[in-house]
Amino acid sequence: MELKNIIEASLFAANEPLSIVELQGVFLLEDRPDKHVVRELIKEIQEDCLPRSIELVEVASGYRFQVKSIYSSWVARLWEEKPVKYGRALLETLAIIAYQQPATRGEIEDVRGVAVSTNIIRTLQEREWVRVIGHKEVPGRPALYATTKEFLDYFNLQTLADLPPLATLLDIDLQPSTDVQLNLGDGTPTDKEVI
Amino acid sequence: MELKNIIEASLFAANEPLSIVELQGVFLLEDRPDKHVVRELIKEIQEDCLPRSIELVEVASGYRFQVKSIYSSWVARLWEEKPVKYGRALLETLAIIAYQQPATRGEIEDVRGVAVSTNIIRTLQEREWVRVIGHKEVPGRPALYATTKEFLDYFNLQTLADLPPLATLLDIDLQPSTDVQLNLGDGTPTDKEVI
Amino acid sequence: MDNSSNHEVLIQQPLALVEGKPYKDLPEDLYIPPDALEVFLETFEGPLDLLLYLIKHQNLDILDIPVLKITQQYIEYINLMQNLRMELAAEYLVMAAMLAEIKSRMLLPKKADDLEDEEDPRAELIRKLQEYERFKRAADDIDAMPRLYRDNYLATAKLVIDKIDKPVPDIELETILLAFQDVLRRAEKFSHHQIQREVLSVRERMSTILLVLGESTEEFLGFHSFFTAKEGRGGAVVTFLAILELCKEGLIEVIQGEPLSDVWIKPVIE
Repeated sequence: MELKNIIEASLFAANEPLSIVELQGVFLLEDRPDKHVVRELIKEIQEDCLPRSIELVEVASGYRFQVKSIYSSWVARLWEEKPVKYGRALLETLAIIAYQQPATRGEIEDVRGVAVSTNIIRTLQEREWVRVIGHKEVPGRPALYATTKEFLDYFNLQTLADLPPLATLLDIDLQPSTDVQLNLGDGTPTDKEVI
Repeated sequence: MELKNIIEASLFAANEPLSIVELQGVFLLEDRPDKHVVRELIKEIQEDCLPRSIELVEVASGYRFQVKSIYSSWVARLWEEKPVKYGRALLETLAIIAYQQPATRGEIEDVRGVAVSTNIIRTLQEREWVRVIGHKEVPGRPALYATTKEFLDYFNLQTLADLPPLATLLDIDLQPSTDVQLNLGDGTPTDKEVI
Repeated sequence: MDNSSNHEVLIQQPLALVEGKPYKDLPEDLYIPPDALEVFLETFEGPLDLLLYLIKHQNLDILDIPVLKITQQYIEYINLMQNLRMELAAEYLVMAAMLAEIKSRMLLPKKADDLEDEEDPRAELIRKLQEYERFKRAADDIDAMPRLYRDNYLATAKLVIDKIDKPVPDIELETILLAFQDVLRRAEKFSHHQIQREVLSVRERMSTILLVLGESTEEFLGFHSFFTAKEGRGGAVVTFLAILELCKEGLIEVIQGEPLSDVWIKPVIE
């Protein structure tokens, strides 16, 4: 029972399919179950799901829980509503990638002085504004991010060179609105920065 | 049965807590269940979970499925990187905001006796644990910080009242100085000579 | 202050009488090897934290702090730090001044008629210490609370449908520029966050080169594959600069068989 629940818990918690080997990996060596055992338990979990809203399916890279397709039309309505607003952190990250590309996450963090959340990078990738174009050959091989053609298209730019150059950007008065001005110089966070 | 499964499926698919109203929203108007019905079904789902690896918990912004914490140590092995550790400065700042909200930066600094770094406030805002809810009507109009629903969600709380109670302040009832006999030894006249 | 001689004086006679008991030994935690001091200071969240440590470590009652003794220890730390020319946060000095003030006020003989309404000079300090301590504890409590992705994990199931019309927010280029301006101004305050003022078209070309290399099945690609004749001399120059930059950052290798022959580019793989 415990074995089965641990496997079930892992499949629910992982955000991606898990292979049999990965499932074995959640156990310490001394009580790691055999492959056959894991496979058997997966079968049991699959049977348990029969009357329920989800199913445990095997895809190319392993097993994952998915919502049974008969329920997808309801569930999809969760996303039909309001778009989320982009936060300050996302905008800044995007700006740094645009100007400093190709840039690693560490480089972005260096400029911003704050850690960059995985969610932000994922959102930018999902929107297809940013993509990984390679890995830097330093320990850890961090991904190198760059902007895409879709990014240029969205903002009606021919090339990145159409963005104002860095040297002049600081001197441009982008928005005369006083309250924006106030909040630029001193780095004091204001409501505007809340995501 | 179908109603219950649709609710269950929605809770599994959403990556965030869902409120009763949001759960009602997945149904078309003509077959939208009553609030009581949704609440009743949630209770049933919670009971269904008893023998399983997961539980349906209520946090500030609604209901969400999570892995029962008894399985956390196994599940944690799915991720190579260790969860972020927050520094004391950040936690103290967060604690002051959580218990004294709305609080200005100056008030936080008063309690801690040191300047609060902009980075800490920024990090708290980016984690969406803290946001600006207004400005104090004193010179400089400092921002007033408060915690968010996301903060409560993250820490598995339904309301601020669920926070562990703050230690009570003891009455200060000072006895006449007890250390009058101190021999300072550094040339300062001792108390004996003075009093 | 000359620390060594000061220590000697302190050690020879009872240091203090704390709640009636003579105190002979120098608290062990007072002397810290100089190289550890920096680490030591970093573990404190400020002067209140340091004071609390001094008080707690000697099992003193926060409501009845022997101000003179604590002041002396505190100032000794400050002196040690200054002797080491450590950069001391101003707050530590402010606290030292405050302690010195309390100390001097306590030493002053009081007039009988002041006694009633004048607050004990320690009261304010004790209030601050208590207030800080309760939030320090609250911070520990918060840290100990079960937390998502550390103690709790979401249980999710994937929704597989062809396409969710997930609405995405519109943003204007100006918003991004503003955000960048903000980062720049912030970064300018720190000299070590120098942002290189490079020509954007070079940056863009750097991305393109890496992208083309990544997607190519060939081991090497010639210099010419990265720009078109249509781009003319400008294209060649930008490509050349981008290649130099990538080379400098160790992202590509440049190989030339013989002088004046074509230049070949390959991505660096460990």
